[in-house]
Amino acid sequence: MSDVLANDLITPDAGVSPLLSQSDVSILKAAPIARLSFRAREAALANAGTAFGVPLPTQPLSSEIGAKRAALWMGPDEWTLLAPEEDLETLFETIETALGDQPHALVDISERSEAIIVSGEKAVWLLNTGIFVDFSIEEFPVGTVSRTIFHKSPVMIWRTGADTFVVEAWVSFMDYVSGLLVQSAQELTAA
Amino acid sequence: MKRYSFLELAKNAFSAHQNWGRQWRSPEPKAEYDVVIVGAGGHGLATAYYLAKEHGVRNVAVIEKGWLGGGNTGRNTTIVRSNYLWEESAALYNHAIGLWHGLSQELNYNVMYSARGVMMLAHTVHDIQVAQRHIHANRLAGVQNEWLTPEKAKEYCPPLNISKNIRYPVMGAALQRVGGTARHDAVAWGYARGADDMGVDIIQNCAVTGIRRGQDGAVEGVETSKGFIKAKKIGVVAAGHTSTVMDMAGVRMPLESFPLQALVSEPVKPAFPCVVMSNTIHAYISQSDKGELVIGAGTDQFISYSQTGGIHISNHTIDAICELFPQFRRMRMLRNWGGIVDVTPDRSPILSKTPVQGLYVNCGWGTGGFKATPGSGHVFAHTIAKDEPHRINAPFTIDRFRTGRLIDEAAAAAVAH
Amino acid sequence: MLLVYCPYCGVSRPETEFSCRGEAHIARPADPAQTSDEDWVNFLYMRSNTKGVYVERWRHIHGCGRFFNAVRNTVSDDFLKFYKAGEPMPDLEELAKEAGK
Amino acid sequence: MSQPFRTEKGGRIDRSEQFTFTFDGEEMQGHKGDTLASALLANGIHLVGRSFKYHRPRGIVTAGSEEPNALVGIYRNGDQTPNLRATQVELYQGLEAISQNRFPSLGFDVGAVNDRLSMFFPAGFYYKTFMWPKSFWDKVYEPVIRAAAGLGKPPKNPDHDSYGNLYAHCDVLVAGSGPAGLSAALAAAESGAKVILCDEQSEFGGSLLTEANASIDGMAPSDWVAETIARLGAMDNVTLLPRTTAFGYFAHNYIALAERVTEHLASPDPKLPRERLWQVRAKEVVIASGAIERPMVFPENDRPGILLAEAGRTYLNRYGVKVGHKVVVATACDTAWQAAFDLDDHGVEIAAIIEMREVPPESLVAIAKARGIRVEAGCVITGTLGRKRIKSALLGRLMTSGQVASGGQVECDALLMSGGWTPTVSLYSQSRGKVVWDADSGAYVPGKSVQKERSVGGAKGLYGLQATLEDGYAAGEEAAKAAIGTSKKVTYAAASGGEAGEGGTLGALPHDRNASKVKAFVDYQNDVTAKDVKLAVREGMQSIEHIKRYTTTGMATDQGRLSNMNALQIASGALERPVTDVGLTTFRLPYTPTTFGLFAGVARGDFFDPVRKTPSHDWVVDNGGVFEDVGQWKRTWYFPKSGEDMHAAVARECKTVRESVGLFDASTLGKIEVVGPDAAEFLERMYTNPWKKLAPGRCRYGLLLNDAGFITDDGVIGRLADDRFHVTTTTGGAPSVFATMEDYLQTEWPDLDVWITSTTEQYAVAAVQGPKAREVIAPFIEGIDLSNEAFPHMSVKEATFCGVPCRLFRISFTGELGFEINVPRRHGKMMWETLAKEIEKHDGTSYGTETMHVLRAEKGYIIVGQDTDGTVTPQDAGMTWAIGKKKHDFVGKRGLERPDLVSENRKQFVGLLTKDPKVKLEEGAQITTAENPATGTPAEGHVTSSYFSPALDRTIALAVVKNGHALDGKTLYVPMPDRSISVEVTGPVFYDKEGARINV
Repeated sequence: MSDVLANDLITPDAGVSPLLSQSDVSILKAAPIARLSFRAREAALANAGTAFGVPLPTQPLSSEIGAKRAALWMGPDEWTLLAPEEDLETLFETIETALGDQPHALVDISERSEAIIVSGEKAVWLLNTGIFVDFSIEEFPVGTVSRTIFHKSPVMIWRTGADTFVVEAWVSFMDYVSGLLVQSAQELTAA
Repeated sequence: MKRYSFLELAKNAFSAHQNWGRQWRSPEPKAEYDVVIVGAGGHGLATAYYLAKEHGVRNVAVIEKGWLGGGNTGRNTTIVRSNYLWEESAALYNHAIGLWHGLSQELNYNVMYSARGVMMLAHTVHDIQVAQRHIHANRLAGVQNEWLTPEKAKEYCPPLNISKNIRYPVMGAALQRVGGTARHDAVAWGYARGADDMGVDIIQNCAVTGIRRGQDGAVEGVETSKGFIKAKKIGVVAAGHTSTVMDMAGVRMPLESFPLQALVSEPVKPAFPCVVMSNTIHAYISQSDKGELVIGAGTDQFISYSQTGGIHISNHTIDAICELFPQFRRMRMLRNWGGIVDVTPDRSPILSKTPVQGLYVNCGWGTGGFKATPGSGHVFAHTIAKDEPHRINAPFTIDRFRTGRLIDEAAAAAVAH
Repeated sequence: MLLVYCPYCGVSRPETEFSCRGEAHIARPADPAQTSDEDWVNFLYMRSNTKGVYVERWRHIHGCGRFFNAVRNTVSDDFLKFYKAGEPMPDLEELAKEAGK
Repeated sequence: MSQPFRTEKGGRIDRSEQFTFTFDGEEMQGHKGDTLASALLANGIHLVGRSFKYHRPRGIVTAGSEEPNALVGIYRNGDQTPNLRATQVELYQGLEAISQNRFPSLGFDVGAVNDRLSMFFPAGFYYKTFMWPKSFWDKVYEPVIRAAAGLGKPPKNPDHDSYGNLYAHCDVLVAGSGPAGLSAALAAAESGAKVILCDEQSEFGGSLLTEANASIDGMAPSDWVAETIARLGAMDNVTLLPRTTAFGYFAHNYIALAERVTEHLASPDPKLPRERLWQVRAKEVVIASGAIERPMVFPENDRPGILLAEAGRTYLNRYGVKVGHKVVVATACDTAWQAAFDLDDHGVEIAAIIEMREVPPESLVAIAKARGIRVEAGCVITGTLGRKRIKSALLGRLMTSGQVASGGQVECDALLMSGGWTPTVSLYSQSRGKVVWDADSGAYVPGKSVQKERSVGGAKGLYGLQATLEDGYAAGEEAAKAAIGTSKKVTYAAASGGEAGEGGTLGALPHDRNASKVKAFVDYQNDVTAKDVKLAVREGMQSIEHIKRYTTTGMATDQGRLSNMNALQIASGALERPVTDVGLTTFRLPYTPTTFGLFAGVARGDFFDPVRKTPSHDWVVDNGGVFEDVGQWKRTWYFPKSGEDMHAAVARECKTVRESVGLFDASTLGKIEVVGPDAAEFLERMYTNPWKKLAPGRCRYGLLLNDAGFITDDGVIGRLADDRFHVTTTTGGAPSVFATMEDYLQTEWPDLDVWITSTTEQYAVAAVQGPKAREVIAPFIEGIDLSNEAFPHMSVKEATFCGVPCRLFRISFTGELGFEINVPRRHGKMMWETLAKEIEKHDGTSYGTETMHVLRAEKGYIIVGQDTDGTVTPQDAGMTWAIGKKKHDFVGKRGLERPDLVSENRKQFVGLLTKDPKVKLEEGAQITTAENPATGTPAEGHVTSSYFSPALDRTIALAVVKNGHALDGKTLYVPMPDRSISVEVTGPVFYDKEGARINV
């Protein structure tokens, strides 16, 4: 399901060659996407979900996905809404209109971060070179999304498949994050 | 007390060292003392020593929950320097430096004060501004401190990496040549021996469980695990445990006690000639007489009395050390330990009378109390003996937090731009 | 590295995902203008710094961003309870007793 | 013959593979599977090092990580590692080792003179002397002491190797793979738990690899190990980590492991890390660290050739090496007898078994008798002879009186000793458990579990193969049960042989020698003798911590694992108090010395800390810009044209901005979007300024204090809509301002309907400043009438830049007409390049932070963190205008009313002009009223900013000065080392005081 999503919404950036391409793990830069930060109290959730196209998940660390849409739980009053970048403006308007006077905050954060797709049977191993989260499938099932720390950089991890993760970082941290991942993967090719 | 000397050592050698006397006694507490000092760390023992030596107050007990010198005195990285920013601080720490210089002779105990120089690195334009401000302020205050270019810094400390290609290149350094290191245990032992010789009772393995106050609110003595001990004056010098002890007298303190870690490497032949500190990348390092690299790490983010800390703190310290001294990457950590440091909001100590008559407190030294030991004890003894602060510690009151007259040593490290 | 439970995320994570913000339940006086210097310094700086069971504020700064409170034994560093911001302070003696069992 | 001490057969070494290595330059041979120690012993070499203080010749004592003597330096590929234990260094082809702490050579060491003079160097001698003359300490004594101390030579060159890191979680971590560890791992793994099994040695099996005289399920112990490891290895839920030391046990069951990845390889693939740090969060831990044998403290117990009995057995059975041809076994416990028997099996002559106990077990005596081995019961060793290798041992017969009678001399070339066993409680102790004294075994054993761990087998003082296996199985099941809720009973293996031994001794042994002359070592490496411990007690040291620190016993690189129990017993005797009253020093991490590089990991070079770059970065690099580090950001400092130094570049940049136009990258400034119906109310409470009446489309400078009343940050805030503000912060302050806002919002005012979102990286920001700024941006901006009337100073509006949506601010930090364009970050590069090209047409310039600083200083604008330092109030800064007078409260308002913040004599923000316009003050320089103040004169203030101002063609400075606002026109002094500079106090605004240039 979520693997489908990765192909649907999070797609490799066509113009960019893979950052890492090994038999057991690869890192691809994801294409730009619209990201909206949505903050509100509970009362506004239903309307927001309807306007967005998928309900906003209330289960911590979970995500809801629909056609070209994903809503990621970031906190008890915070969601990141993902959509194709061409939908940004209409989506913004639609949600604002739907909520009317209901208190909320909708902020465009599309460009704040970049995403890479880390996948392959060694993806978990590679992420664990810098992230202390337990990525066993029981503890971190497909669809789980969480902010955390990668070495010295804040990141967001979203598991879209058993061996596929979307890793987001603020743009100025991405060189650090992807650079270290690529470096750490080198030993996998050692004799 | 038999004085120590080469001759004495030789003499004892021929009697197979069978005749050395005790360095201090282990007395049972008397019913009453003129002054009770709570805490037999360096500061507490120095206070007792100077009470006896300079103020003739010899009926003094130093009460220690564990063993003397077993707290931060025996757990710190032994750095001595006085190049603090504010006049008040510089005066206090420089007072200590003055005493450090003759301390071995004063105590007839070699505390191995080694003026190897303390170099504080600057990695950014802002660091340079801060360092220069310190140097100028220190010069006016009569405190030695000088600016070094990266090349000069490397000359002074050859292992230093001054390549422009590291993440935070060294842009220069402030050097205090009179700064250095001393042997921490010897400081506690030297003061203990000196104080004991003048009649001070050092009572170890004796926990203070209460502070008794009379009708008028003034202190009457301390409850301890060895019974009640009467005293009209109580000096609390309990470092990380100050809040706990002061709470017994009903005084709330502006303190938080954090775990502070330090570590040493395995000993190697001389590899490091001075002390280097870097506030920006959080590291400080020196080499002990024994050959161990002595490295100070940071504090954990939460208060704790566990005397342990997280590995991430060591990781961050060692990565900084290895960045500045990449040849030490193959050195190995021999021992890692933690102390409990009591930190005030302005990162300056409190050496003060308290709202309670007869109760005095010496605390809040944070991560840097060792260097002040002689000066701290000296002015605190004055404060207790005269019931008024010495000129030097007069600004270091508790009340400054109410009035806002802080001595903010952390402030100058404020972020820029 | 302590293991901290976030009552909002429902997971335990290492402490570096969090920021510890000191003693809890020290509220900013409701009307600062009417607050004495003594009470203001109590709010600003005076802390229990308890050796033993202590209540402190944590923020899941690299997670959901929420502030919450934790009861911790500052001698063992064991957490006794986590609860959301705004909830009342639990009975510390009771918690200490339970933990001692 | 090569390797004269190699057995004919046996051992786990691969005899088909021979390696050549060098020790102190001498070539020797060993086999695959050897350690450096076993290979040296095979070559008959015992003397491998010199002791710390007396430089006594020392040999290999152990076969494990607790080795105190055999510390060597290893060289490879230009990298040098000091102090490695030869007992842990795995042999590879070409290994290059050198001995340490000797000059000029191991055989002849001038430092050994210390040994002759040792009577002058008792414990703590340096505290008692080297004090006269005073000046000699720094110049003479200390350098000599330092040169004599230390062990190996420090590495000289930057390390070539890399280090890895891995975080892991498991249900059960088993540390140690002897019988207890293996069975625990097996039971836990078969129960379904996720298991990590680690062992510091190259092979799993621990003592089972040494055990030749037992069987498990009918197999040789080593075969059982192989089978068990194969079973574990086939399970998905098991991770096997050989060469991996569990070195740190932290709070909340967080365990650090050090895996040595390449150290044993002759030519490792450079892609591999040398070592890897594993940080494991384990639900349950099984500590199976075993026990180590205790040396006996008898005179001259430190000669090369004297080893622990079990080490002798390990070298024999595991490595196929005989420690000697004629061996004395000295013991106080049963287990060492087996060493004698095993050696005897390999044809080594056992000169005697010297048994301290009057009546050793009959069964052992019978075996010895059958083998024809001489047994001396009720005897101890009272001394040894032989300088660089033991030649003979002196015997002493224990008398009922407690005296010792001479028992003659036994020739030997090696002596194996055993004082009994000490459980390895390091990890347990690190877990903050308190050990308890077990009088029966004379050892400290783990007490109550504090964390989720259990010690098994030897680590808790339980011995005997069958018992240990059973203990391990039970612990493995129990740990699995605790971790995952279920466990499966596994079939226990049945062992025969390997029985637990009785006996043991603690402390110094009695002897008939002159106590004041002989040395019986307690701590080998640090040269601490029984005499030293007694001396410390005599001098009043009562706590074991004092004794340890005074004598340095237990402070060597084995952290007292070998020496602590003997030292404790000696101290206990001297103090005439039971051992339990003397205390025990705490075992601290690391369990064994651990490489710095392992802790530092990948954090080196650009990965030491993230390098944060703005979208203009590449352009700046291409155009020769110079960067400065501001926090993690790289900001452009200045743009030198060819031949320009910083001063010239900045002067040109400043001039150009004032005369035409400049382009500045402001992307790093923090940006926070404050949205919600209560947005204005929230800002009203946070900032000093009033916000409610600010109209959408307008901006205001905001000043942020802490509740103590001091300035902490500032920035321009634009109102985009009734419920939406765009807040900017300083670069360095961005995270803390955001955190502070969240703090107040969530915990003090949770009722407010407002949310904050960081947009720092959402936008790239270009500041276009200067008289021609409007002309520069006009061609690209659509949707805004840029005229002064329609879009005046302090306006904000959404528009497009080259068709890209943007937020345009009309603001100025230079005092010139200025705009700041915020575009979505991805378009930042395009924006920068477009504007850079455009400003060229107007003879403009790009400028960096230095010019920004000069221009703002000319206008008297503060920089928080430079002109303020956390002690400055708005009044001090001359910014009372920024305080909303009618506001009942804001963060900091109450703090500002505190006595000292309203007192006289506060330092206030002013301008300074040097009397000589060419003289530039130094930033940080102190200000006094006296021209030549006496040392110790309090300063009136200090220079916070100082520049050459091209606009004024002179220097200018900003400062904080006591009562400065009242000193306008007065003369003050800035005393410097070589002269005193006189300055005139002015207002802080130097340029365009009426502010006309902004409003054009």
